[in-house]
Amino acid sequence: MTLTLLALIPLGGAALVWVTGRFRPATVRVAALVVALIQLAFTCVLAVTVATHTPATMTGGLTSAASTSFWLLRVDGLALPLIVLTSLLGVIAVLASWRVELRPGAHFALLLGLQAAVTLVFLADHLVLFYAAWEAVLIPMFFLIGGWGHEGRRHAAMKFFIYTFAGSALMLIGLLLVGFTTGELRISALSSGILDPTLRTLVFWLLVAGFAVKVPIVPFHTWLPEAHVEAPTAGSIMLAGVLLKMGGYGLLRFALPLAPEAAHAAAPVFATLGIIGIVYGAVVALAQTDLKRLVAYSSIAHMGFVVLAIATGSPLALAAAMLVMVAHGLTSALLFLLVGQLYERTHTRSLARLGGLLATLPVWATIFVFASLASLGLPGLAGFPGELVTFLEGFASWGWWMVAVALGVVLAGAYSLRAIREVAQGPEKPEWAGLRDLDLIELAAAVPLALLIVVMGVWPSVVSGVMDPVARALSALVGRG
Amino acid sequence: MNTLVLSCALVAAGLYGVLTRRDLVAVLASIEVMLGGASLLLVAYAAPGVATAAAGQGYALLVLAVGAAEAAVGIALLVSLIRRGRTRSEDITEVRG
Amino acid sequence: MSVLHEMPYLAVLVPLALAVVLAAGVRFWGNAAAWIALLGPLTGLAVGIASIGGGTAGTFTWIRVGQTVLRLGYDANALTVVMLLVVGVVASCVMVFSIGYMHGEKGYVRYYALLSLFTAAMAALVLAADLVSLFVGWELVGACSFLLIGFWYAKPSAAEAARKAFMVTRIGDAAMLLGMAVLWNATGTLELSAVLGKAATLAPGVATAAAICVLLGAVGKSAQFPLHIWLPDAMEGPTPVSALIHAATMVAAGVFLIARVWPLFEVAPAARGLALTLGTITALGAATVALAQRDIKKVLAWSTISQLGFMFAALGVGAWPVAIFHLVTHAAFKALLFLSAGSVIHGSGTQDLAEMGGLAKKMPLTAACWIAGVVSLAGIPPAAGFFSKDEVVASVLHAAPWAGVALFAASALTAAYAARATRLAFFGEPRGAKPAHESPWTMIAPLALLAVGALGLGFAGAPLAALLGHEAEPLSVPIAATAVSLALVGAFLGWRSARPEASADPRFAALTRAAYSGWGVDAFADRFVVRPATALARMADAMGDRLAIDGLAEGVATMASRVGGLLAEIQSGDGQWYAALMATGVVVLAAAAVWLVR
Amino acid sequence: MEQFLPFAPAMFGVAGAVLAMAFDAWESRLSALVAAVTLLTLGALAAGWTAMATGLAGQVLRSGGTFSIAPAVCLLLGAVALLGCSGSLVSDRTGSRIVALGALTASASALVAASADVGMLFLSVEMLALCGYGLVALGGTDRAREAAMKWFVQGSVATVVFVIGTAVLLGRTGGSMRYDAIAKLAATGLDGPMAVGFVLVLSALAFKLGAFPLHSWMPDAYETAPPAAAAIMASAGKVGPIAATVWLSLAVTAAAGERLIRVVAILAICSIVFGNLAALRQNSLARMLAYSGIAQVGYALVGVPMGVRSASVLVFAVLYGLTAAASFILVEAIRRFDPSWDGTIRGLAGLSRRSPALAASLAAIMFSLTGIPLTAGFWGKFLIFAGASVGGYLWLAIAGVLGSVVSFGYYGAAIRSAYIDEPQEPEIVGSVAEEVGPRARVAVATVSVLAVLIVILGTAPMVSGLAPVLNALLK
Amino acid sequence: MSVSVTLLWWGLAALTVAGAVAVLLVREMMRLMLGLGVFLVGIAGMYAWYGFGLLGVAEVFVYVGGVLVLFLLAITAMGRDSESRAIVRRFDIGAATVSVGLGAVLVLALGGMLPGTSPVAGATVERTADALLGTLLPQFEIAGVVLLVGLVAALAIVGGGEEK
Repeated sequence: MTLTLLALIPLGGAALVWVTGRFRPATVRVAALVVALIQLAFTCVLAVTVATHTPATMTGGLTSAASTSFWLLRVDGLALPLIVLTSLLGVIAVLASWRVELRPGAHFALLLGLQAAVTLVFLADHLVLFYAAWEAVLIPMFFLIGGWGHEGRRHAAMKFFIYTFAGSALMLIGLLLVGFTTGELRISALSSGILDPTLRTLVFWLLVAGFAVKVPIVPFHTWLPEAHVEAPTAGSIMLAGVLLKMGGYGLLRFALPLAPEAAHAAAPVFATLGIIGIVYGAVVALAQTDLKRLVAYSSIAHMGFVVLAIATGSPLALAAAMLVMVAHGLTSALLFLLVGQLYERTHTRSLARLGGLLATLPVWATIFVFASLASLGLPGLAGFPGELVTFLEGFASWGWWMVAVALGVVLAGAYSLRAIREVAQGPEKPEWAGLRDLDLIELAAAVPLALLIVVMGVWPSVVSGVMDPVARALSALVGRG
Repeated sequence: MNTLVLSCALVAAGLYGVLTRRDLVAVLASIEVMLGGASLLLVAYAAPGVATAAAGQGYALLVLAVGAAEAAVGIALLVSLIRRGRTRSEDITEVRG
Repeated sequence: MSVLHEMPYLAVLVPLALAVVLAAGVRFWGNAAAWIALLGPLTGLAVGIASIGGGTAGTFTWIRVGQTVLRLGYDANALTVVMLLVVGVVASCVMVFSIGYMHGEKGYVRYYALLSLFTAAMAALVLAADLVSLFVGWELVGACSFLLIGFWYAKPSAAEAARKAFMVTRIGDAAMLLGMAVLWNATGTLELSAVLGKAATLAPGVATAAAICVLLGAVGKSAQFPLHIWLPDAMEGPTPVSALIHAATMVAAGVFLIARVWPLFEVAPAARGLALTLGTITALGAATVALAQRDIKKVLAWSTISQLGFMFAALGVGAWPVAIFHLVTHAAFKALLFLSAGSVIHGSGTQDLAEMGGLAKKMPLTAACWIAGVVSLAGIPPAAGFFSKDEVVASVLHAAPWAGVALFAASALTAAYAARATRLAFFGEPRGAKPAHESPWTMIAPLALLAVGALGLGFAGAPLAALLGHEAEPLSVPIAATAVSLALVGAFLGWRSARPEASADPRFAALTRAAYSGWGVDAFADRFVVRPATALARMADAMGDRLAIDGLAEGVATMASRVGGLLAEIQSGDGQWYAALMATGVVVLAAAAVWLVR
Repeated sequence: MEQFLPFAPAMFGVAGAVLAMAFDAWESRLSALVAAVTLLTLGALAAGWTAMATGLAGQVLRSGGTFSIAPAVCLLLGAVALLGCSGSLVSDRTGSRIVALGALTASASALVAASADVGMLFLSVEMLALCGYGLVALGGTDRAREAAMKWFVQGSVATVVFVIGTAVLLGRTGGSMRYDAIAKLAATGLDGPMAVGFVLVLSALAFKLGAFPLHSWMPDAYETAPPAAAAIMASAGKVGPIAATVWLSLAVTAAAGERLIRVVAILAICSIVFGNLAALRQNSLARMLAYSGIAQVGYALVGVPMGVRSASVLVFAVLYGLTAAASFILVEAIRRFDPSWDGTIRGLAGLSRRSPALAASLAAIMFSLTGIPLTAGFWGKFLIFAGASVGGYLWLAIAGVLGSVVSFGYYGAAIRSAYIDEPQEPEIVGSVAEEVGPRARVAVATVSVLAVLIVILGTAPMVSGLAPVLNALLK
Repeated sequence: MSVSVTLLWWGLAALTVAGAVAVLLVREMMRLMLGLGVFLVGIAGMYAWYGFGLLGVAEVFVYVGGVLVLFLLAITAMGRDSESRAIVRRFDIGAATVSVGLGAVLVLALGGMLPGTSPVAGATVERTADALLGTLLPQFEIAGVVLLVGLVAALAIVGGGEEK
């Protein structure tokens, strides 16, 4: 019941908000905020309950023995951090779109609907439910990009939908093969032995097709920058913050357990792609002239760490994958939030036109510098633990290839510092004189993220601890435990 | 064998007419040729066995009836086109793409 | 006191807390900020004193998955104590000095917040009992240096310098990450006690690799050739910052690091050799460059690089206690020199030697302190610099004569540029545009304190060595004599060759220009690293991402709709063609059927 | 007597048509409409009742169990389509004739679905065809008559093909052409003539379905026919032939036809590729829907070779029929709502602001046609592809899902126009919509109800599960 | 089987083929209709030859007496502009290939299943009537419905032609 509520609160909230939007447009955002906060509080309570309980899992939904329902839910160390992240970013997204004038009812309803769908992806314990939620995520995102996006939104919305749909369509075939050859549709019951050995490699790659696009793994990433640049702020926050995590989650939840030996065999490929992603993403980010595009490519680089960690597959590395995912969820969300707030004021994201904002918008720029430093993996901030551990563990498996990753680390510094240099530092520009600095609502959105980034950096075990048992079990499967 | 060849030939010939004649009237006529050939085959197959013969004739009658109905509809269409002065197949190539 | 002894990490937490407090009230504290911030280094100092003769160590669990654990640990051992004292003293002096120097600056509180943060990070670095927390401190001091160099963010040159400093050091940091990975892979832990304990048992290849990676990290941080290019630019920051970060503490962290992990280098001769070579090259090369500088801070910056070179050379021959000794004395006299320079700049409003001159009359106290520093730098007895540098040269000469000779030359050059700068700044005719004035007591007092250190610390050599568990080599008279005489000669030449006008001696114009530009290392890096990288990035974006990868994705879509258009052409509107099409279909299907059941 | 029970449902429909014609004589279209709708609904109920009372098995028409579902659905869809388009059916002069032929189409399709005998199949398919020609011609325009004529020519060729097939099967089975007789014969092994006979009949069905390359009539017909007619032909008119294809294929291939059935796979892949790609470039909404219909038929055929699993095809057919009917009623509704609409997809721009209800229904329908979860369309494709991927036709399943991906290129384009695009000219429509409003009301209401139904059908199984169908698939 | 019967078959075959060829090639509509009539008669003869007298008679009545008349009406409605335009022939070869292909495939496929070569007295009127009112009764009824539909459709088409 609890878990069902977890999925239904934002859903019901969406309906409520939409109705409110028809009659009292002014109060919509408040309603949305209230719903999101309730969800967050509820999630936190749940998280504490589950995390302190051993084993750290909880099942829910219509689980009566006789029922043939697809509505089976389950939370474990793998899903929990991501669910919390989702609820958190849900609140942030609502705050980020506080000033949406255009059809606010629909906008907030879509946001909450998106949140519900993503939460359900992480909650689902039934293949069909999982896939349904997975695709359902596309719908609100499609409308968010298309309805509230920027100039190129027509194309971006379609591209986002079709590109990711292409991946998940193949994934569907993989899931169908799993479900209908084994006759087992409960995700938690999908153990490594269950799938016919002759099918495993095929299924593995079919599933990976879906996840690789979502992560995204280079070279299946080109939908991301476009979607990000065109999406409204809240959309970008959810997209970078949680949607990309669905890919990593899928790899850990399905690809590894179902076809361990295939995963083991494919590990070098993934490591290579991960490393390529780290370096390539950073290199391309370095060349961007659009601030939002730059952040988007930095996301690609960071998700490269996730892929690399998963390929490494040791318990610590898998925990690191989760650390990087959560950390990136916080950091990129903060960065996109800031970029959005900046765009509201300057109506440009061009690095060439920005500059000197430390003088113009001191508070904003300070937080921006902080976020950029976090994004380059500064120790003491969220990015560091996961990337460090990935690095350490990766060396054990991939040896001196990690030199390339080290290069990526340097380049991460390069693009982050470039962003700081072009945006925050430099002489104050008369063009931007007299812009108003962040107000309370905007601070309320940014500051919690900043604080959490510090917390994650200092006390990563809050996440890795929850992940611990799952990580050990998984890496035992892929034979690196 | 002969009948088989004959009816198949008739069908083929009718088809050729349908595909090549320009006057819609001729096209419809060619259709009748095809249909005739086909029902001839039906009859020829049904004829031998005493049991099948009756059923065959029955079916043939039904086919005949249906064919007539079709012909009626076809000619109705034809007339409705002729009224608009479109009597040849190249007059009706408007709907495309 | 016992609290400080039991909880040395207070040296980190207190300044950190202060930094947060200051940052929180950035609009509110005003001039009180300095005194609040001062508590930080003083705590560090207190912890250092409290931990003399054995401090406490401990760990916190950071990440635990299964059996594998990453711990954050602290350990107030002798070396740490020394560094804590250095950091505490210098930081306190700088903070006090800044009261006057930064007075009325926009961002006064921010300045002190960053200084406190730096103090905390530095303390964390030196207190670290494992490579993780060491690296944390290591990166954070780098970040603070970035933020402080870019303190005047509106100034493009400052912003560029800050970025450059962070980027160049980050190259070293990446290498250091690799070293950590190697060690983690080889020993399964990053706790220094354990790692160093196992150091002897490491495969030579592994040990060398790890040592070299760590060394590269140190090279980046301590501005050794070829990663030294960031330090001169870093002078864009406020002068007190240069004194604290870019002379006394952070740049010395490399030396500290190598000394801290010495057992590793013990088993990695190749790494030692590399350290010696780089150190020597740097010591000599930087000294020549310093000779040609016109900006007083640049002179000091290159001098710092050169002196750090001395330390690396000492490390290279295994004399790490000596290196630490020189680190301490250098911290004293170089901080002194920087602060004096700061005072000069404050007083005369310029930092171009060509526009100074004759300041000794206007700013006698500053001049006195400066001269004390210069004497110590040049290695004239009985100043502190003499003893430490003598020990360095002696030990190097003993192990690697060629390097020793080079260092002799370097020390001579040191004396030369010191003398030159002194003459240009304080003697001869006043060339300054506006009248200079002496600085307030808040600036002079720290100078005095440091001057005492610069002159007197020479006698701290023996106790220091004892503290570090070694015995200091006795002063070898011949070497000392050679060094001193060389220094005097150098000083004399430097004094004579000092010419105020911008253009150097025409006979050596080209040479001077080359030296002035740091022998073109910077230009080289720019042409062969920075620009290619940028070009590559642009190409990867344009050709790779937009054209190739995205082009492929988009191309598939366009192709599909093109083909769709062609297929729609099939619907030509000719009914007979449709009939033909379908008849063909029937024929094909029938044929297929016959074939399938054949 | 009991053998005539299976007729009852269809006969209700025919009676409705007759009544409609009668009322037409008195120019009272409303009563004609009401009569037809009522009787079709009654027919559907009757079919449902025969489904309840299993075991009622006529000689040549079957009823009971799944055999009654399809006919019921045909009749019901017919009723819904007529109801949805009642606006124009009542106002236009030819309304009652459309009603009559529509009711006949539904009945014919019901007979097609219920046929258990090739001869009966032949007759009902011809009936369906004749209705179609009439309905298209009722578009009243030159384009409509032209399309009808072309369709008639192709249809006659199909008839001939069917007759030849019948002849062969008759000769083979000796008198009786009932499916069970054919199955008995097929069990003894398929030879060339038998195969050809089957394939010829199959081709005739494929022509009714509009599978590539026997599809050419569909775009013309759907585009030029009155929306009501298109709605019926695309929904009711498809469900019957799909069901018939399943039954016939089962009869022929259940025993020995695994290889032979690959001809269906060929048809399926061709239709999927052609339909999806050709639809990408369409401007007219109706024509786009027609092309996409070719692809949808392809998906349905993917399920046919699954033998016992092909029950999932019926589920697909029903859900698709529902969505297709909704989509063409939507076309009608938009026409009613905004007479200035030129029928193009681009012309939908700004619909979301002019009529949120219509736009939302459009989104639901298009997502359902794409097969996105939470809509009815998903379950159909889900079951089909599940069956195919485990039934040894993995490549077909993959082709199918990729086809669905492509299909969003045009379905999504419609949604995009309705929600994202800005209308070219400033909307004067507001006022027009006011006075058109009342006439559009029924259509809009019907579409909205159908859209809601689509979503409910899409979401409910998440909770209820699909136990029966899944068990069929999992075994 | 006697020679005369065989000759009769060949005669009828010649008749139908002649008619078919006329339908294919003749330009002038009236002559074409004549050809069609000949063809239909020939077919009817074939039915009779196979002993399906009833069928033959029906064929003559329905087609020659009904359909053909409709054709003639249509032609008269059409006027005489038909052969004024030159006959352009497109994709003859293609059409020929398809047609021949269809015929060939059928012949080859059905080669193993030869139709009867001689008339039998099986299909007497009584038997046929029994069949139609017995096993084929449902079909018989539906055929009636089909005719009704044809009527309605024709009405709809012709009547619906006016507006717009």
